[in-house]
Amino acid sequence: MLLGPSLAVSAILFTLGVVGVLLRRNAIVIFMCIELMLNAVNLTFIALSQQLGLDGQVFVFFVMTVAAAEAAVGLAIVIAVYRHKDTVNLQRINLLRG
Amino acid sequence: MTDLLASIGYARWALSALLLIPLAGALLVWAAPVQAAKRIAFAVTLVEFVVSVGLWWAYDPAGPVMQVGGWLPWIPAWGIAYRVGIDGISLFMVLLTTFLMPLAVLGSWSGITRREKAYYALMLVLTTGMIGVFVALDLFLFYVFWEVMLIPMYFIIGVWGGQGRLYASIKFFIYTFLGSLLMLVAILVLYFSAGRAAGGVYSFAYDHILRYASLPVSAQFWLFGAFFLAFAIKVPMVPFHTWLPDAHVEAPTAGSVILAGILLKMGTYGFLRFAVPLFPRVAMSPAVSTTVITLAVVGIIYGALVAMVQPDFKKLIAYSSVSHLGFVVLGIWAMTVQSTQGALLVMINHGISTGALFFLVGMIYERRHSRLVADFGGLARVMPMFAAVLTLVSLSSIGLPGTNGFVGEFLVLLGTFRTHPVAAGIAATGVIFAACYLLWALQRVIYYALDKEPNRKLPDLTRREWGVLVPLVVVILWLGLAPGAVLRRMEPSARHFVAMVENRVPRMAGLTPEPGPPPAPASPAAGGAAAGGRAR
Amino acid sequence: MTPLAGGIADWVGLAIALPFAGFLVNGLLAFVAPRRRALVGAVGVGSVVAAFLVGVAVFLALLAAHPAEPYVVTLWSWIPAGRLQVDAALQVDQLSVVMLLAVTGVSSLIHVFSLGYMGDDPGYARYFAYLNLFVAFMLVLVLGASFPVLFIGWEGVGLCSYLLIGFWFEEREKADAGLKAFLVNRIGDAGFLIAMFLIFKHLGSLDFQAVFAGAPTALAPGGATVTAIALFLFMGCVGKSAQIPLYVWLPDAMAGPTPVSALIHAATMVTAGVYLVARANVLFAMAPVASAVVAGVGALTALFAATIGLKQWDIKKVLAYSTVSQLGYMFVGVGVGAYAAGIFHLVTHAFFKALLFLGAGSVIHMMHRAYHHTGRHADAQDMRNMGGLAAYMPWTARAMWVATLAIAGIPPLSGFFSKDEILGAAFARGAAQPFYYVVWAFGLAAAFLTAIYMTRLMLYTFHGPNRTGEAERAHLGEAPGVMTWPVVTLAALALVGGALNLPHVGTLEHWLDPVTEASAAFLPALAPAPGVEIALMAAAALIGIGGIWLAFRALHPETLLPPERAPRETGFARLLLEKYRVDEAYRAVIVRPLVWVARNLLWRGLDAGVIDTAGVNGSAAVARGLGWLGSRLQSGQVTSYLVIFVLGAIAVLAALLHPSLSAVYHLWAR
Amino acid sequence: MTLVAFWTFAAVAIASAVLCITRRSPVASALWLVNTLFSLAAIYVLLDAPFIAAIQVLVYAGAIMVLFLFVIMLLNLGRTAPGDIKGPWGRAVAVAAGLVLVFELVALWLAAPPGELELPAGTVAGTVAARGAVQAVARPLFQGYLVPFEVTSVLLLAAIVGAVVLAKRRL
Repeated sequence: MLLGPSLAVSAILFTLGVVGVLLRRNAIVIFMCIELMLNAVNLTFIALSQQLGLDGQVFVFFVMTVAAAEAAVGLAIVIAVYRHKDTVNLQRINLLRG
Repeated sequence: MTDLLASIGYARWALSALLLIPLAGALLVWAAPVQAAKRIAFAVTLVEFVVSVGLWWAYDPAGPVMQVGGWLPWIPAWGIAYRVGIDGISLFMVLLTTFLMPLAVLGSWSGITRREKAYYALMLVLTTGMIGVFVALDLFLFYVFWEVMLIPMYFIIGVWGGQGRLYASIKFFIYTFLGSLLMLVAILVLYFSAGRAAGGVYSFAYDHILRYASLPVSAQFWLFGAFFLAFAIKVPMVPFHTWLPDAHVEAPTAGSVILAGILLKMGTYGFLRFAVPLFPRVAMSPAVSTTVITLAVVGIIYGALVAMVQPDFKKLIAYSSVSHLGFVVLGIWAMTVQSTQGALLVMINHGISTGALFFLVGMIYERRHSRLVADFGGLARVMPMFAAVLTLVSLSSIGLPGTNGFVGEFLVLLGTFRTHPVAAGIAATGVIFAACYLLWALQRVIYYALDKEPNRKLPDLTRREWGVLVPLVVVILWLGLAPGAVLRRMEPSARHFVAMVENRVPRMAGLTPEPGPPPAPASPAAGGAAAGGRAR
Repeated sequence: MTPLAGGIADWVGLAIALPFAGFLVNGLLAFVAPRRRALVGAVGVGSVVAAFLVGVAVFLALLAAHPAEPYVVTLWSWIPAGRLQVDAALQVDQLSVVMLLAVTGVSSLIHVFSLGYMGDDPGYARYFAYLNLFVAFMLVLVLGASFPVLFIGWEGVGLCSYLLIGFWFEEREKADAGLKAFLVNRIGDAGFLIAMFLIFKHLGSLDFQAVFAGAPTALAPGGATVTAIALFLFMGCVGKSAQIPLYVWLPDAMAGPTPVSALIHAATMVTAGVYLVARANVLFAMAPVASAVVAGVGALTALFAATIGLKQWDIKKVLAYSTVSQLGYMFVGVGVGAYAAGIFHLVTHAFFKALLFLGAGSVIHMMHRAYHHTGRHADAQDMRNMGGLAAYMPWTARAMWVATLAIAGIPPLSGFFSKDEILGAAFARGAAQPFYYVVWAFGLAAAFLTAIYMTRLMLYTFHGPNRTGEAERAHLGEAPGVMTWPVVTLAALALVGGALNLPHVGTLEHWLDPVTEASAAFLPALAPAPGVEIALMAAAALIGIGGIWLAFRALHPETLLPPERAPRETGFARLLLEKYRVDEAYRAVIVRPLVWVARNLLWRGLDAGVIDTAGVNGSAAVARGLGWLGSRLQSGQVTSYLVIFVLGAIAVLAALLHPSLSAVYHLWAR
Repeated sequence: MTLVAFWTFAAVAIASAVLCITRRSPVASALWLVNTLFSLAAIYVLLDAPFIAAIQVLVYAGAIMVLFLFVIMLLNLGRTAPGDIKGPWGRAVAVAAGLVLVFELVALWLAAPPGELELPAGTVAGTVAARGAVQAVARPLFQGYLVPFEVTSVLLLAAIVGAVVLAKRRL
């Protein structure tokens, strides 16, 4: 069946997302990498829902909703920050400094 | 009097009333207009005092150990209950509290000008907390009151204090809290140990834990250490004392009075009620006892010497507290009836005398806005009555015979000499240093030429200030000349304390190699432990 | 029942209550009506005279009964604590009544004198309040029936002494002198306390009767315990009675008003130590080593203080060192076991030393008044400003000559008999223990010096040319009657006081027999051979006469210069003038180092430095440092947060997967 | 056949993801991500989740990614920004973390085989076939998960409000 391969692919995609997050400084790209990770997890859900029931698909549905909300708010933040700092390079933005 | 009290069922409700009246008063203060706050607070504390006076007669020295009880279930699942009661030790601590509180409120009338409602409400809550500590016979309840009393004091110092109040209040809080958290852990260990030993009857009742808690001596050592640290910080014993000078200096007058008069006594009360009776074998083991006695003697001398060189009068009195409380600890660990009674008396005396000293310093501070000894001089010329009272109170503090200070220190040293002659001998030199620091300061404040301009116009004591001082002076002389009535009420409890420890420490009993059976509580553990009392 | 029960002796407490009431009334008047001088004076003097009358009545009752046992009046239970039961009780016996009479009698005279001396002082009411309080405490001291009650009086008189020395508290030295007196006394008091603890530990009581009755059986004579008790008691006496090494407060105590010096620092309070030794004679007799220490310290002090007295210019300082010296004599007396002789000298000394002080007070008063009139600021107490005063103050001069001869030991004045008895007893003890010959020799030497310095004082003050000043001379004159009469009365007492205890009559000695008989068992018989006795008396008298003669020969009041023109002393004379620099040595060796240690080592070093800075604030600083490190992580760089976050997630996953991870590792390793 | 299709799409997805995280231009990254998402949608179909696949294409690849591109364009970030990709240290950390993570995930994959709750093969496919792609998901969604579903609407509302507040210059 496809469960094992799906999980393997999911793992690779997730790792790529993580590597992307670590590799990039552009806020938007990092965002996209997060989306990538979410999708990797979605794939796991879907793959396992074949074995465990449709609840997994419902979860994916929710994940997508959250992802959409997150993207909306996150990108709004990026815009707001860009207005102040003229950059989306996270190393030049330290609003969170303690 | 006894009949009258019996006819109104005094013993049944007295302690609970003492705990509830200030809380109700605090609400009242909160609800009333600002102008009435101090009057209401004063009235409430007076009522509180009047109610508490009945304890003097209600407590029967010939009766069971714990009397005038009260019991209500609180969290039965964990064996926590509202258990209260008094013996000859807590009786006087409660009376001291209720006696000092009206004076503290009265003494704050002109000194406190900001947020009066909150101040007086906190004072009343503090009263409940302090009385609760002294009457609680349930370790959990005790811990709760212990913390309850900490918080109002923290605010009183932190909000109404002097320049460095934030530093002082946080230091006070953290110091005390550090100790009390360790104590909480120790209480829990005792609770589980006693519960297991009692066959699954888990209870925080003092009697229950006293009877059943059985741990190897090595474990007891650590638990004792936790209790000891909590109380030693509160006392405070050298070297845990450095919060005290700061807290005293920064606290408002009434805060200092309560701090010195009552809060410090909780440390020594804790020794008497918990640390020593619960772990007698550790507390009286040669190593621990030698250490504690050494610390006490060091505290006596050290506190006096450091007090001697303080430029700030309040700080001087604060260090003198370290010295005085050293006598109390010495008296407790000397483990004789005289020294224990003496320790109790010193606790009372210190509350009265040092309280009065803080009031007096507060009075000149209000007039002159300085506490530095060097800023005064020649006050006897402009404020002769103030000078007279200050002299009398100072003499009581240095233990002049005929005042209260002497009887307490004399008994402590006399009793201590029987068991620890060297310690008593060194401590006796403390009376020299006491005279040094206090009279020297007194000298510089009220004697010498009146050569500082701002001092020339200082008004003498007002009627309200007389109202604060006269009761204190009366008690100073009463306890100095005829302390018999007080001593007789203390004696059974002091005797019981010594016997309880000696019976359980093989070294001291001498005849029985094994520790004798602990005094058996007459009442079942979970039940009305307070009302029952133990056979003596 | 003793025959005293139900009589006046039951009311002996009145002797204390009356002056105490006087204190309360005068204390109140000091605040509310300080100008009512007549009322103040009446209350102040009246209460003490009334106490004296009570004393006389009690004495008569005791004379009639002469019981063998002390009569104890228990007022109330003071400190009941287990085995310790201390009552507020007063003891009427032969010794306490002697003291009662001496104290109230001399006090009455001095109170009367004070009416004049303090007449225009603004603190009149306060002064009499203190003085009455002193009398009350002194009577508690002598009447107390147990050590703690005695101790109330003991510290109480110290308190009054403190208050009265610093009576003119606006002058810094005077206030400081009071404090010094109190503190030095406290050192001795600590010893007294320890003695009480020892007594209670070994005898289980602190009541005189129980202790003295129990001591001979409960304690080993000459043993360490009884020796320690006696020595610690003596430590208290050393402080209170100004013996080496704690005598330093007494000369400074002259800062107080002169009647105070007369009453407290000459006649009564400072003799309390002698009284205590006499009271505890059983204990001291049982401890020969301690007794030898008492006698030795006494003899040393007697000689040492006398040498200082030789070179003082302040009239009161001379008398102060003379007092220290005479107190040394009394300790020699009680130290050699001649308790009655010690008490005898105490009483005669009270007469003539009170007289000397009051006379000096009159002189100072008049000198002061003279300077006050002309507005000149000169030292009214410096003998170099006096001279030839006998012409202006004849009665005072005559009375003081009586006292001088008495203190110098010229027969048949009171001092001769009391001093001779002490020296005779010391000599007699020397037969068994040669150490006491040394004591005797010291005493003799001191007697010689006493005669010299007292004659010097008289010569410089009353004879030769007057050096007060031209303008001031017109204002000199005899003191008012209220001051002169007490002086003359005392002179009469000093003249005939020796009759109290004439050799071989020994009235006082027999009177005190019930008090001292318990100690007799532990002491060797003291009677010297009759021939030796006569020789000793002659020697003592000759020494005194010789001293006076030498002083007349060697001193020339006419060549004396006023202080501002006087040449500086050199050599040994300077050392004497500067009192052997003992005060300076104490300050350098004890006071300064103690304050330095307290301030720099303990407070700033240990307290503020180690505990607060390193301990308390140190731990706070560690917490803050950790927080700072944490805040460094909080760089505000989202990318670094992300790195940390991911690494954390990986670590958490690793922790969760720990077993599986090792499985995978083994898989690969294979 | 299914397997071949799966691996094909999987390869495309992984390759696109690698390109997504390595392209310097954000626009390129976004487009490669879209490619990954499409491939995943195809894999979803193979895994009997046609409805989710459709949503994936519509919402993710369609809406969300368009939003990303829109923002990139809006902020004019299309040009390659210098310093977007970290230096050697950053890369080393990223690669190391990635390797460790892969290792861990492999371990997870190997160590935790699916439990006994497995449905017989084809059950989900059967349900989808019987009820239709939409109803198969709608039934649990509107029955068991009704409350979370409704709460999601609140979340979306909050997101809308938040986005407006944040992005608008002046309210």
